[in-house]
Amino acid sequence: MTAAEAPEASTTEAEDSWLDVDLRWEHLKGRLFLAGCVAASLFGVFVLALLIADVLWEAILGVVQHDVSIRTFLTQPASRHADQAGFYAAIVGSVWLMIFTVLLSFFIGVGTAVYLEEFAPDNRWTRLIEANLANLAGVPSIVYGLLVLAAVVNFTNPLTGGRVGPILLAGAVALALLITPIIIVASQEALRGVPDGVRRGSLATGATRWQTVKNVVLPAAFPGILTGTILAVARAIGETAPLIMVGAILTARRVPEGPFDTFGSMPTMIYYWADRPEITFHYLAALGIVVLLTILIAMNGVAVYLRNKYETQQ
Amino acid sequence: MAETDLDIEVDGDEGTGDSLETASTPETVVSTRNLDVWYGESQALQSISMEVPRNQVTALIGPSGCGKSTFLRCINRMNDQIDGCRVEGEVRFKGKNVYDGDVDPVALRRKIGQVFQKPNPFPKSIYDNVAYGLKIQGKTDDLDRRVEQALKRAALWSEVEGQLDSSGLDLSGGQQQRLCIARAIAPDPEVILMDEPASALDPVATSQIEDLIEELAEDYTVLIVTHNMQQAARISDHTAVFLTGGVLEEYGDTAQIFENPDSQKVEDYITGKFG
Amino acid sequence: MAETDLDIEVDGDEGTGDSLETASTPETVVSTRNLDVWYGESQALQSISMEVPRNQVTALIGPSGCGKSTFLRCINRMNDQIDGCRVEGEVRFKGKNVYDGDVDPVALRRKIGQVFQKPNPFPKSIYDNVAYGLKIQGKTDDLDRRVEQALKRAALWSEVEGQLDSSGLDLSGGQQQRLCIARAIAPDPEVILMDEPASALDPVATSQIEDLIEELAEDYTVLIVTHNMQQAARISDHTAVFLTGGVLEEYGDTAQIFENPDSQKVEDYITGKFG
Amino acid sequence: MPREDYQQRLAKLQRDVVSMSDLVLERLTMGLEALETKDEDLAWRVIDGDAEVNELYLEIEQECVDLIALQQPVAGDLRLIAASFKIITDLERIGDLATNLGDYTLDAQRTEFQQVDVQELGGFAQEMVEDSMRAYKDEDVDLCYEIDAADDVLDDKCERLSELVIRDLIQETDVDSDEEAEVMLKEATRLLLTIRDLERVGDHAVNIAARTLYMIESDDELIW
Amino acid sequence: MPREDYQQRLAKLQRDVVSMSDLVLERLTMGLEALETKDEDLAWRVIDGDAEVNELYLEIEQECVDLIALQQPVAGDLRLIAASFKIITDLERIGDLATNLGDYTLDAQRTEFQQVDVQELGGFAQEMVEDSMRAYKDEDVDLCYEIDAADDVLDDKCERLSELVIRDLIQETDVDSDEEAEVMLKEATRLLLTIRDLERVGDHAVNIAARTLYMIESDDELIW
Amino acid sequence: MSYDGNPLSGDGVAADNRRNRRVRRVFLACAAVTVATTLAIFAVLLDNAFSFFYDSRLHEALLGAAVEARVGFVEFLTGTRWAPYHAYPDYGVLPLVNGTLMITVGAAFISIPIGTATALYLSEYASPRVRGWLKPTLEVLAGVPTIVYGFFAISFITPVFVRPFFGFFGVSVDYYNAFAGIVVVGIMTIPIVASISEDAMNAVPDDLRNAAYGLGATKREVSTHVVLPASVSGIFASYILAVSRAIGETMAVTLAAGYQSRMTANPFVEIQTMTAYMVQMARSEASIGTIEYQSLFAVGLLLFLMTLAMNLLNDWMKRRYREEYR
Ligand SMILES: Nc1ncnc2c1ncn2[C@@H]1O[C@H](COP(=O)(O)OP(=O)(O)OP(=O)(O)O)[C@@H](O)[C@H]1O
Ligand SMILES: Nc1ncnc2c1ncn2[C@@H]1O[C@H](COP(=O)(O)OP(=O)(O)OP(=O)(O)O)[C@@H](O)[C@H]1O
Ligand SMILES: [Mg+2]
Ligand SMILES: [Mg+2]
Ligand SMILES: O=P([O-])([O-])[O-]
Repeated sequence: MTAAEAPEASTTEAEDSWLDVDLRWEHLKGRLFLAGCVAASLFGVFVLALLIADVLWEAILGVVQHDVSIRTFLTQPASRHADQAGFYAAIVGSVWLMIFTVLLSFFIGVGTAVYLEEFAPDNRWTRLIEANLANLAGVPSIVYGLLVLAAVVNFTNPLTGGRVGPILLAGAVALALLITPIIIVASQEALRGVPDGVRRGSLATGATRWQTVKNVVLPAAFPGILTGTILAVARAIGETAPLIMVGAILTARRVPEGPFDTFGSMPTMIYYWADRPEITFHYLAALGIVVLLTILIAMNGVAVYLRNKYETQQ
Repeated sequence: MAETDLDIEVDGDEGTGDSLETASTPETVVSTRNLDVWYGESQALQSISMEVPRNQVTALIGPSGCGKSTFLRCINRMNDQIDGCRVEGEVRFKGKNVYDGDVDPVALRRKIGQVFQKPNPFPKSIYDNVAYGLKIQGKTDDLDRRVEQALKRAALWSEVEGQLDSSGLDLSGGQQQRLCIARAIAPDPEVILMDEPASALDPVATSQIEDLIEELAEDYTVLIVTHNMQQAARISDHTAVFLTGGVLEEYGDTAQIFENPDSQKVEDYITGKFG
Repeated sequence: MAETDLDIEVDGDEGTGDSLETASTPETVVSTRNLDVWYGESQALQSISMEVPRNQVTALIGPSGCGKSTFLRCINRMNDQIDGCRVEGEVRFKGKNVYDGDVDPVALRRKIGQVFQKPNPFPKSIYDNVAYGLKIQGKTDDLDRRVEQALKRAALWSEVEGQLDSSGLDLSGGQQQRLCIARAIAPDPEVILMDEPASALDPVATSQIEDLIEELAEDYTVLIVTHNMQQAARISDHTAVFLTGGVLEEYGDTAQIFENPDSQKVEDYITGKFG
Repeated sequence: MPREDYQQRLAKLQRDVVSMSDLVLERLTMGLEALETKDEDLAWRVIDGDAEVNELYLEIEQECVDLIALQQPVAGDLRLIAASFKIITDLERIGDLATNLGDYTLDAQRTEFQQVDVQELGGFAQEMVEDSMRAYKDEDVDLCYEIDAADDVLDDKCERLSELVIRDLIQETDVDSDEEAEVMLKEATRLLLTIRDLERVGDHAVNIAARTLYMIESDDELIW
Repeated sequence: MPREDYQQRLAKLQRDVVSMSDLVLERLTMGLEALETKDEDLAWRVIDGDAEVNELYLEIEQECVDLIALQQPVAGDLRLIAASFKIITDLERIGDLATNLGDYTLDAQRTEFQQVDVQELGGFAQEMVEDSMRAYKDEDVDLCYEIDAADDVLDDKCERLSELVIRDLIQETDVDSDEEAEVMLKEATRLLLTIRDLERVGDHAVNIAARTLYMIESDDELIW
Repeated sequence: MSYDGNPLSGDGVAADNRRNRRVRRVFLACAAVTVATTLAIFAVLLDNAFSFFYDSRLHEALLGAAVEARVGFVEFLTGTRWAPYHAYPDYGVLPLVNGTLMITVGAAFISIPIGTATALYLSEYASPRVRGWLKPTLEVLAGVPTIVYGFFAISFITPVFVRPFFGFFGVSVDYYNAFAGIVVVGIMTIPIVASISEDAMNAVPDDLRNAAYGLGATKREVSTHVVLPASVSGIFASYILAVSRAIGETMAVTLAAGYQSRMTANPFVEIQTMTAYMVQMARSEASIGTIEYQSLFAVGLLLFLMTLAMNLLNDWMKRRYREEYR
């Protein structure tokens, strides 16, 4: 890149007039600019490494210095006493939540996406639904909690006077409401990824809309929809605020026995521990985070695997 | 074919529109009469009357935006998919106005196949691609034979014979387009509509498709839109020249259009003096 | 032009490669010698030796994937942008090998303009589009006049004169492409590379671009890749036929290539018997 | 192979040109025979047959124009079409010359100048046309040059025969009457025109050969 | 207007054909003058000038082929090129006929048959060619038909002149010597051939008119 | 030959069409659920917030219940003291808004420059290999639950970074402090800015870059003259989304910034955001219907309206950049 320095005495007359441009200053600016961009990019990586190191460090500290037993942690419910406290009930609570969340959100999410992408006429109502979706996706999670708190948890049967209360299903509803827009958007993306030509090809063959969707579009979009759903559920599993609003039991001392039981969950448990002044609980929180992150990474791994398989197929 | 080319009779009366009372002579499969099409407020086609003869290749040419694709989409009512598209006048398929209330567009499309600009195989196996229309339409007896038949007609059989299970997307562009043609002809339609079927292909694949179109005309009525005047000249028996504003300026025997068009505007268009 | 066409001397010696010792005769602007290009392990060009004469239109034709675009990108080193692309041999611009270590590709590209397949105006005003190259190259004196000059040369001035401030994206496809040509010629390069500059345009816009290219050849050396054999025939003075495998099969006077090519393969390719 | 239909049309064009030449040659043979045998019927058939040649000519010409307009031929294909386009003009002209022979048959008594062997001359010219068409059909370069050489021979022959006619005419100045003289003169005129026509047949054969050479090798040596 | 260069080349083609016709006509005039004045120099100039015509002929033909190969002409453009392609053949042939006149000048004494007005005939034929080229240049349909009609007049004239020559020949049977007779006969032959040649010039003019008509109206009425 | 009757109808087709219509209705119902959700949010928040101001739910009021003003609108929106548990409670929401804005603005100063630069690096400079690991890494950063960031703030940012660093300059830093909240929220919104901006930059056609390269532009010139301006609306959309996320962010700020509502511009003291207050309230034992409890909904409604405004703005921006290069 040192054209301007003209290393050898010019040999031919053509070379004299050849590319008489001085670009040293330009190239210097370019290098500084690049350095800035690289530093910025590495900042995120650096922080992530710090974060993981910190969590692991605290977890190890807990195990090594404060005799937190991993076994107790994984098999026991929470307890007032740090040395007996475990994460088991929280894990089970989260798994239950996950199952009900998926059941509640998947079909509605995919159905809405299919309606919007495949059936909806291009009119005001459709545009309204679309705009509404964009908005729902940006509603803070805590607001969903608030909604479920008022509409479900505090729902009082006018006849019996019985209140629904902070049950697991309410938590699942909050999470489902939270991730339905995410599933819809991901499914829409996947459906849009199916080339329009394919649809027209099917319609022109004399297929109805539904035949087209069922036989051609959905099979092609399914891996994408699945990936999106897994990522959405992974998001749900780490959500804390809506569950707190719904009234999850912060100290999960008991494994929930069904959808109508009260419940605790991993993130609320972690919050509780992290917010306690006692240092030991702090380490428990770190251990809980390790478990939570492990599960999340596993789910992301599955999603990435699916996506890669899907992308190479296309 | 050369001989046929010399003998073709031009249907010289499509301009008048009056002789259409006795609409469908055995030779005419698709005919339109005073066809107007609007997109919202803007008119895309103006009073098109035209008769498409059976088992021949009819090419539609004209400058961009003159309504060629719109015309094609009217025939199998794919325009129904477009919001704000309004059709007036008649489009007759075998004598029946396809815009009559009792005509089901889905049924219509089972009689009129279509091939699109960009090859659009389904992300399924080659076999399933060709079998798709047959399955949808319930023609599932003798499926294997029909699939083979269609692939042979589309001049693709020899190239994919051993790999019917591999994905249609793994084929080259030209092969994909022939697969789409096989898919369109498998349920045995009577008319095949093609909207610039070779414009996304390289010259070699294009000339394979062109050959194929000429062969298809033995069994099917082919209507093809093309941007490429030379392509229309090469492969079609009849040519319809649309001009800007959605007007059918001239329709007739291809050789006549390219050697001695009646309309000066058409002459200017095909000799490139246009615009 | 007709007269010129009849008089053109074919540089008959580019095949031998030996006569290149005395590389830059005044007539040759760009020349390559034993140019090999690899993408990773696969070779895209094989030992191309060719001399591009000054102020003429040289067309590159050949089947898809034969390396036409690759060749073009070698000349202004746009291949540097592609990972895994490796170049061997010489590409000389005015006698200097552009792949020499002391050549700055940024500087090189200021001498060799380029126009792309799809019209790609910047999302800026028409004026800023044309002025962009001038600004980054520091040729900011007399900017208005230069911009006007470029637009006039690109046969666009009369159409955009009053609306230089409106966005370049508001123009039609053909106008956009002429805007891109104006942008390319504004900083006054010596060579203009065009990779299928009209393939995204309709016939009318295409023929305007073709006219423009013929006019540009009065001031610039134009190298144009085209899929459209007829286009090459229409507008070029010299034609290079690449064949699959990245081989330059024949290079010579356009009329000779299209009427009486030396190579049987070229004959087969241009008459469509290929493949 | 792509563009099959087009290739077939090109092949058919070449066949059509050859069959036109067959037709023309047949009429040339018939014309010569009519002259020889003074067969007026045959002469009329030759004359009437011209319509058929002309029709074929127009048809082939139309096909050439069609091919150019519709198929955008280049290189060898274009040279074939261009050659055919020109060759049929020559063939048509040869057909006209055959018609001339028919006309002469009708007008002439053909009693004088027995020593002038028009048949031999006709045979020679005819052979040249046959050769030229063979060269066209088989794309035979050598044959083209041979035909060019043969034309010199033909020209020689014609010149010698013309001289012979004139010498004959002079030697036989002792005519009985003005009428007889007139007949004889007309006869001589006709014979001279016949010779001239056959010479032209040879010229047209050379034209065909020249075109063929250009078609095959794009070598315009023989085209003047 | 798009394809400017192409349109210019078409216009130039038409101009070139017209200037070829000018050249040919000039040579025809010169040939006739040479015959009239027995100017051997002029005759030589006519004969040598054929090379120029042939060159122009080849050049225009090449341009036609170039245009077809490179520009894919259709419709009117194609008809113009096809017409030019054929017309130059006729012009070239007229050029050859002019050369013939030169040849006759060299061979002949042109002392006999003063009453046969070759000049008038030549002028008539020449005018036909001029008219045909005017029709081509101005795309004048009526003129084409006029030329066709004029050809009948020309043919008549030729027939009458031929008869005149023969009658003259018979009337002047009292020649002094064989040599003289031979000269006279040769003279007569040449004259007959001249008449024949001029008749052919007319035929070629009709060809040109026929082509022109086809070019303008794609009407093949006059093409036989 | 004439064609009698209608050749274009058939039983199979009719059945297919009926099924098509049924399925369509089911899917429409699904879509209706999403609309219902929004309506429900509005209804519930309004309904409950009404009782914060007027002592009875909106629907009860509409049904004729007595309406008695409890907290004035003006007091709520302009009051500078938020003390619901105090003996003399005050319901001025400004301290909470102040906390939220402090976090939001501060975080934007971190995430916008870093996120934009990262996006530029990813889309313009990074080789496929680097991109191949950098992008997923950033995605992980985005996927980390907020509670983990909260933990990170109190276990690392504050004790290891903020306190020693600013302590060195003599600044006293609370255990809970806004600065830690700003840092973690800034970090967690970097991926949002980076990823959406990068999408927008990738949407800029390569043709455009090549056009500039072809004119002899350097890489920096291409990035700053061509890519940035061309994707500007997408980039702004990412900023808005990041801000919106910061406003609604709950757990990280709750853990990092604390529970002490106050009007301050000092980032080193404990503050309370709107969301943190809501968490605090939900954890408290206040019973349904009390004014303290209903304040939850008043703050929630305000939060919702703020994010709604942001979302609408974002949606508008996004639409613009999606349309630019079709
Ligand atoms: N979906 C649509 N909505 C509104 N207007 C449309 C639509 N499709 C086409 N048009 C308009 O109708 C006219 C005809 O369009 P059409 O696509 O039929 O033209 P075309 O001849 O096929 O052009 P091209 O050669 O570019 O494909 C154009 O002016 C176009 O802008
Ligand atoms: N970026 C790339 N990476 C790897 N291989 C490439 C790349 N670009 C081109 N190739 C390969 O190099 C060969 C030549 O490609 P190139 O694009 O130069 O062909 P082309 O003649 O321009 O074709 P087309 O007419 O389709 O544009 C092809 O085999 C292609 O697959
Ligand atoms: Mg179209
Ligand atoms: Mg390319
Ligand atoms: O008209 P001719 O071919 O006999 O010169």
